[in-house]
Amino acid sequence: MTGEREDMGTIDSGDTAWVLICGALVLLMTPGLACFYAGMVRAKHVLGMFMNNYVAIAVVSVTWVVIGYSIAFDRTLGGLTGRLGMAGLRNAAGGVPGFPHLTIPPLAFMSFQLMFAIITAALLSGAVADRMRLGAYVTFVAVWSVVVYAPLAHWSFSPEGWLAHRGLLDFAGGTVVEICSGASALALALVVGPRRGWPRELMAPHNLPLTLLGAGLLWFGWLGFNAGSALSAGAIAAQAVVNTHLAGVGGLLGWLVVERKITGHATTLGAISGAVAGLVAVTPAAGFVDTLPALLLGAVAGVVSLVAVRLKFRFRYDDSLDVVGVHFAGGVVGTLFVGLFASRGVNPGVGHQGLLLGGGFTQLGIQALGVLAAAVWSFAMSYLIAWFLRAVLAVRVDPGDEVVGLDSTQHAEAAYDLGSSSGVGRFGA
Amino acid sequence: MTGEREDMGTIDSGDTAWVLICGALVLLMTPGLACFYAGMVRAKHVLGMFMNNYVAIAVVSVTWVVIGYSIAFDRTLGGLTGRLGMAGLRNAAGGVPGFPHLTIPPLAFMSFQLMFAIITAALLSGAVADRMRLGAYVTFVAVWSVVVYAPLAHWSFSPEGWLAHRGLLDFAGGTVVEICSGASALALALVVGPRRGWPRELMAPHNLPLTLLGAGLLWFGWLGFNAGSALSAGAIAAQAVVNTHLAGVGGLLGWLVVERKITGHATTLGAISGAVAGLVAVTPAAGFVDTLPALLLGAVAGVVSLVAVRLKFRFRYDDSLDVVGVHFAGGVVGTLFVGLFASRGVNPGVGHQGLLLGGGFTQLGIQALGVLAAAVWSFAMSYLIAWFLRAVLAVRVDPGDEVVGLDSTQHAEAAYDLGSSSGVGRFGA
Amino acid sequence: MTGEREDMGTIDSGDTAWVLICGALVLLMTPGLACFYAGMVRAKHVLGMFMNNYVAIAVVSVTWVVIGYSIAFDRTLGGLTGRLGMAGLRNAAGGVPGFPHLTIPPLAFMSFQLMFAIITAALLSGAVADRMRLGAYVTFVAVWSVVVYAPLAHWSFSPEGWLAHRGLLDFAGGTVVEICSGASALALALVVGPRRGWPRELMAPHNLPLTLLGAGLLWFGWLGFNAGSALSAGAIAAQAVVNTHLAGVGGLLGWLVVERKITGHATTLGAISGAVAGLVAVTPAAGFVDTLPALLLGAVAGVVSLVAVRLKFRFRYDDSLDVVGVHFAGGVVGTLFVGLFASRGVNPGVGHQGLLLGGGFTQLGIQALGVLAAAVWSFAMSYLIAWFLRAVLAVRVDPGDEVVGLDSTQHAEAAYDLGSSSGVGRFGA
Amino acid sequence: MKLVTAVLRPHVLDDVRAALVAENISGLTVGEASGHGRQRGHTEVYRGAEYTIDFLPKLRIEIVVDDHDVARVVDAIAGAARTGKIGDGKIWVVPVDDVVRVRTGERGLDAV
Amino acid sequence: MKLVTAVLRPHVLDDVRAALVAENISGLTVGEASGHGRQRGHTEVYRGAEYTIDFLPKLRIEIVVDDHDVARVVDAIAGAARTGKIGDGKIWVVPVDDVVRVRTGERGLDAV
Amino acid sequence: MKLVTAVLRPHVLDDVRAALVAENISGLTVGEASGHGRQRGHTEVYRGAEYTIDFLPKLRIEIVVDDHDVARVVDAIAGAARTGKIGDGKIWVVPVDDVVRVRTGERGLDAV
Ligand SMILES: Nc1ncnc2c1ncn2[C@@H]1O[C@H](COP(=O)(O)OP(=O)(O)O)[C@@H](O)[C@H]1O
Ligand SMILES: Nc1ncnc2c1ncn2[C@@H]1O[C@H](COP(=O)(O)OP(=O)(O)O)[C@@H](O)[C@H]1O
Ligand SMILES: Nc1ncnc2c1ncn2[C@@H]1O[C@H](COP(=O)(O)OP(=O)(O)O)[C@@H](O)[C@H]1O
Repeated sequence: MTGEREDMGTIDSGDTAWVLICGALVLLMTPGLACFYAGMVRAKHVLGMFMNNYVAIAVVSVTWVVIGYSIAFDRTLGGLTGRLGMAGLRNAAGGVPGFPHLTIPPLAFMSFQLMFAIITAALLSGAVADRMRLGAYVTFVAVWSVVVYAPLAHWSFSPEGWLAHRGLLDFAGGTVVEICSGASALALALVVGPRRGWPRELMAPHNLPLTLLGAGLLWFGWLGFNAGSALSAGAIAAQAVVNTHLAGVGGLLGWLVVERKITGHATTLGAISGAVAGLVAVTPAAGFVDTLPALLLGAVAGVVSLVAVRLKFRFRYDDSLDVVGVHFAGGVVGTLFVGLFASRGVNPGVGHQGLLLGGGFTQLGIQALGVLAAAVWSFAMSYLIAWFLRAVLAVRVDPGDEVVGLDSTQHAEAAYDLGSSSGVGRFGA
Repeated sequence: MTGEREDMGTIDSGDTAWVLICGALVLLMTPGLACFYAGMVRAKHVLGMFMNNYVAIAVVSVTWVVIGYSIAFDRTLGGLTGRLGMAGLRNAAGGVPGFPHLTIPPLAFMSFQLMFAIITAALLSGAVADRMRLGAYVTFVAVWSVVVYAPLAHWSFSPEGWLAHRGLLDFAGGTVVEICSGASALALALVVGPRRGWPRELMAPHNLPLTLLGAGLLWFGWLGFNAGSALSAGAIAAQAVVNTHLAGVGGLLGWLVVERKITGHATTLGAISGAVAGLVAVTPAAGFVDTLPALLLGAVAGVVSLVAVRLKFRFRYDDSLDVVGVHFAGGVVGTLFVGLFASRGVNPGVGHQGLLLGGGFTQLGIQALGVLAAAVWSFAMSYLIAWFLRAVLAVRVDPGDEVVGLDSTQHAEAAYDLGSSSGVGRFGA
Repeated sequence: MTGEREDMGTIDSGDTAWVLICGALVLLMTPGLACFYAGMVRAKHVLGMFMNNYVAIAVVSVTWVVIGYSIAFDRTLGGLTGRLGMAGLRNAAGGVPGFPHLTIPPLAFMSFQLMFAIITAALLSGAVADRMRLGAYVTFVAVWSVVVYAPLAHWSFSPEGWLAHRGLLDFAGGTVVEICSGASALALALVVGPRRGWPRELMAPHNLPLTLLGAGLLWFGWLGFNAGSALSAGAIAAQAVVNTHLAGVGGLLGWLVVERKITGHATTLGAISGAVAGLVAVTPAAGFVDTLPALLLGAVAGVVSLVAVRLKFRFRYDDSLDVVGVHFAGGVVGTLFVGLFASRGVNPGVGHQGLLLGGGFTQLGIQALGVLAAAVWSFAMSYLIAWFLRAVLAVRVDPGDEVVGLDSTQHAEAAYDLGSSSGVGRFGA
Repeated sequence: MKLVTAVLRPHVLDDVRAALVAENISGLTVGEASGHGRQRGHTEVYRGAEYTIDFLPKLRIEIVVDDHDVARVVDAIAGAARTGKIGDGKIWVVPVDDVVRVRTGERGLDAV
Repeated sequence: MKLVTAVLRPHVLDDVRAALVAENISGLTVGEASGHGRQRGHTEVYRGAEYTIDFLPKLRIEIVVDDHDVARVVDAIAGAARTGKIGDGKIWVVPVDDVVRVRTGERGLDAV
Repeated sequence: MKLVTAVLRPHVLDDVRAALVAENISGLTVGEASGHGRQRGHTEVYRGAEYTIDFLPKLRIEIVVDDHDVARVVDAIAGAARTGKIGDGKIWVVPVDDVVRVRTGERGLDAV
């Protein structure tokens, strides 16, 4: 402990506290996602899912520090990629190109952004649950984080990137996180192929309380994810908190209402799926739109996702835990929505008012370009990488192991051993 | 991302960071409560409990934004209710009437308060576990949040409300949150009626680890709940953190010691029930009393709650998860306690020193008035609403469904499907 | 609520917000640890483990407030112990001796430090899982927190303590928390003796998802644990966040890679055990070393721990959940590592550059002294206390109770009652 | 001696036990099971996809009884477990050659 | 009547049920079990310590059938459950004195 | 052939298996069960309310054996499972008509 506060000129302690704690919240999202996902798989594949999430934390942290951060945030090379001057975090403490007025230590920014890269990678595991080899997944994620994610982060998040430069408004990663994870997940799921028995067999969640708890942690973390992206603790952060929360609310309600109409039942998995869809959709919008539009956005995203998750049955790709249906669909909806409702009143950083606020089609056009660029780039590159991997190594576990379960065959563990102290042995009053 | 910090005059970034993160902590309390409660019900009703908590987040967020916030915090109408000038959050970003020296964005205040409204509503679900229809619960909560909660919040939390105006000291909601939830829960439980088989049948918790984890999240969130109510990050917030924690500690010890004396066993459910009782009791007191009184308050509340939860068996109301015994009892104890130990040394906002600090009976009288007003108002109004609902729609699920379980009959889901990978199949060494 | 921000001269709201929220994160680590540990024991001892963790929160909070804090942080008596001038927190709000430039309320410091004392005590429960009597554990922890922990905290954490005074660099508790818990755990495990049936019987974790979730909460909390120790929200805190995270990453990877080489399997318990080992090791180093050394440190600690946890089988002490192998080993590695890589560039508070940064052996020598002092003190004193307790009261539960399980025999509860809604009854598609 | 095995709805256990106690039968062993028969399963919905659960939770009770108690025991169980709705379950009776009480080594009727 | 009990691999349930339906048998009771035999268990690793799990997860199916259905039922189960690898399991047949349908009180063949 | 069913305390499994291996019996099937008998249950306390748990956790072991092995098997189990305290459990023996090894289709004694 030092007991003294260092003075770094422009560093604001409140902003720093805010971004640091928001970074911690985003870190927590990955264990939260692990619970969310692991609860949805069958009891024999639980640890496989946890493993994919925890190794994503590790692998992406390394690639980000070694090179990803530099690609994403060093000075630009034609708007397409950052240079390699901050590889290994060289010079990273000195400042962030394009952010001259940063009031937080550059390392706080670096680690906040690292947490984004981690969760985006971890999301992919949902699409290939219960069948992908750990080695293949790790290799994919390592390459993908450098080749796919980091450049896209440069485009949208670095003020010098070509999309940001054209005026793309992506507050916390509608393109970089949501569309990217969704499109990459689709590519990966296509290359890896469906789970044995899908879609004939019942593959019901094995532990919904775990999933529901995970959703709670995600919601909590998402407040930091979006509002931390203000990079300061002020009115924009407050607006982002409100918008984020309300979009989650809208998504929850949107999904539930429609689900009940269609199936006659309101399910808890539906409720939180809708909430997550709303949170996804508000990610690009949180600091740019007003309160009620955020609520509306959430509701729209909830309904769209409910429809989108059904597409896998029609088009026969086994996106096991609906990364495409939730993150791709939600990301597209949210990114476009900014073009409708972006408001200079909310955020002076908005270049053109949204279409419905009288700003014309300019911003919507830019947003559509961002959607397209992110989707095509992420899908095509991920497909390529996955396809290449499948050509050179086994991407799936042995079919027999898939039947027995990843936990015992791949990880030599069992998720549960509730023994005779659970259930049986407890009859009576 | 903006990368620049907006300058809003009196906004303090440290205070803003504090209140925003505290708001996030309070949000997390509701999923925490869901775990806490869901672990206590039987395995067939788990998702029903989660559902009630998650929809409470959604429903109350909507009513709060639409009208509740305005009722609670707009300029007063005779001290009884706020006006409707901030309905739909119109003008809400401009300031909060009665808080001229606010150093945080008004939206941060609004959303911090929203989280309070949510958790108070979610608490009610514990009283009607395992039997109330989702539709009826949603309707009740929606109406209640506007008609019962918001006015009471005005009375106690808005400096213009009649209780606050008379000098009621309620730091973070002893009346608004605890007494209100407890009294409303009692009314609701009376109208809805007991669970089938209660109290004859064993209705043991199905998953205490989930409950214990939930308690941990509650404790964590409560630090934000109480200390965030300082609305700034300074000495009062620090005192509130210390007091909150120590009251939890006192409650845990108080319950355990007495429980062990009575039953011969110290139980984990008892430990955390006591802790929660202590946290409840310190809610009105956290920023007004000194450290050791807070510890004492917790211990008293722990013991009082232990006794109070047994009352339901005597008076035959099925307050299933003890909202009355913990929140009502704890809220009353804590609110009165402020009248004994309120200290101007701790908080210059204290008008009259507590009785035991030589301030005479003035403050205690005001506190008793607050208790009475909150209890009567919450109980009577909630009873009325619930009674009216029972008259016009079904408030309980079909009795057969209650036997089979809410999860499969209402939500078409199963909480667990641990299949053959748990327990069985794992004998041997 | 007060709505106004108190002005306390040197108090910085951003620093205060940071330390308060970090304190909350550290508090959350104990429930996180409870999950982490409880998932690892067998299904019949789950609540016993939770109980030990939650009572540690309560007991240590009381001893800390009553006397521990004063011993640790009041003005020194010859560098060996603090005086008793702040017993019962008298004068505690006035300042912290040795920290003249503190920019946070002293109570914030006090409670941040309290959370450290709690988690250190809670860690001990892992060494004596499934067999120690609650009463004996409570007594031990109470005495130990005053007699062992508080003086050691004075030595290393108070600038007036003899180790700190000699220049020991222990950013967040490599000696005070990690070595102390590890060495004390070893002493306790030796005195209490092994679990019945150990090591012959399979004692596999009963709920790894719970353990994995707990690890996620620990990781999250650790960011606050280490970076909060900067006591301000600035560049050092940011560096500590980055270092902490990367050391966790390094530990995860280090363990996994070696484990896979040895056993042929990469396990999830291995992954998070490695991560925790890395987090342990970086605890003394987080604010003193640069980024890449932190990553390296984590990897080293992961591998060392993997080896160290096997020692118990060779030396036949039943350190049930590997407190020694993870915390002692990691703490030693990390504390020494500071002597190699401490950097004045990272933290001006560093007296001597580390050996590998050209600073010679001075710092390494001081660190080694710190390791030795902490290890010997903690082990010897804990052994003494435990030995004395064993002489005067029963430290173990009845052997029959150990077979049946702590949950039903000691706590009169059952962790799970999943009844017929789990697994069975869910065949079919 | 006979072994009476009954597959019943989960929630009747208390009533069945009471009925058996009334017949002076106190020893029994219970386990969980899933049953398939004429009773229809239920539907579950996960993210809009509906699944039919064909197997329903049942209890499986085993009681070893003396030959001339069989009728009474079977009637007691059936009486207590009957709801009259499809899915009440089955009881079957199997001949037993011998029974041992582990604690004492007693055999036959003494062991029950 | 006979009671056919089969201890099988967990994942064959769907196939076995289909095979039984083809034989017009729809009633059955299933439970979880653990089996030990010639099939080798697997190894688990916890913090570097390796443990051998000797028991493997199995399903246990019970069907009460008419005497002259026994052969068909046994063959149907065995056919559907066979993988040819060690560990496929066993089927055994036990005589049944009587069967009762709880719902109606019907006895014997009518109750099946 | 006979089916030997034993309902025992959970923690004796290892010893019972060892005893059976000593008798050259390696195949067996185990499941979880709850037992009610003379052994008294325990009390649980939830927020001050006390509940009596009447059923105790037991293991249920099934072994199909050749007729002339029955006595040895029963003795081996009883010997290994005996603690002498109330609640040790029961063993019963039922006649078996036929046994099939699913993997090979072998019948009778060869299938065991
Ligand atoms: N032939 C059978 N053999 C074994 N168990 C059976 C058989 N038929 C039914 N069962 C069991 O009895 C339960 C109830 O049977 P079902 O046909 O649904 O209703 P009911 O007994 O009222 O006619 C089933 O769920 C199953 O567990
Ligand atoms: N004598 C027996 N009595 C009861 N169950 C048995 C017996 N022998 C084997 N089993 C059951 O059958 C399963 C398969 O037996 P195993 O010897 O592994 O393979 P296989 O049946 O292919 O020869 C075992 O796991 C066990 O559940
Ligand atoms: N008549 C019976 N039929 C089936 N199982 C029985 C019967 N009597 C006892 N059991 C089983 O045996 C177990 C032990 O019986 P109990 O009477 O408690 O002790 P003991 O066998 O030592 O006399 C019971 O828990 C129950 O599972």
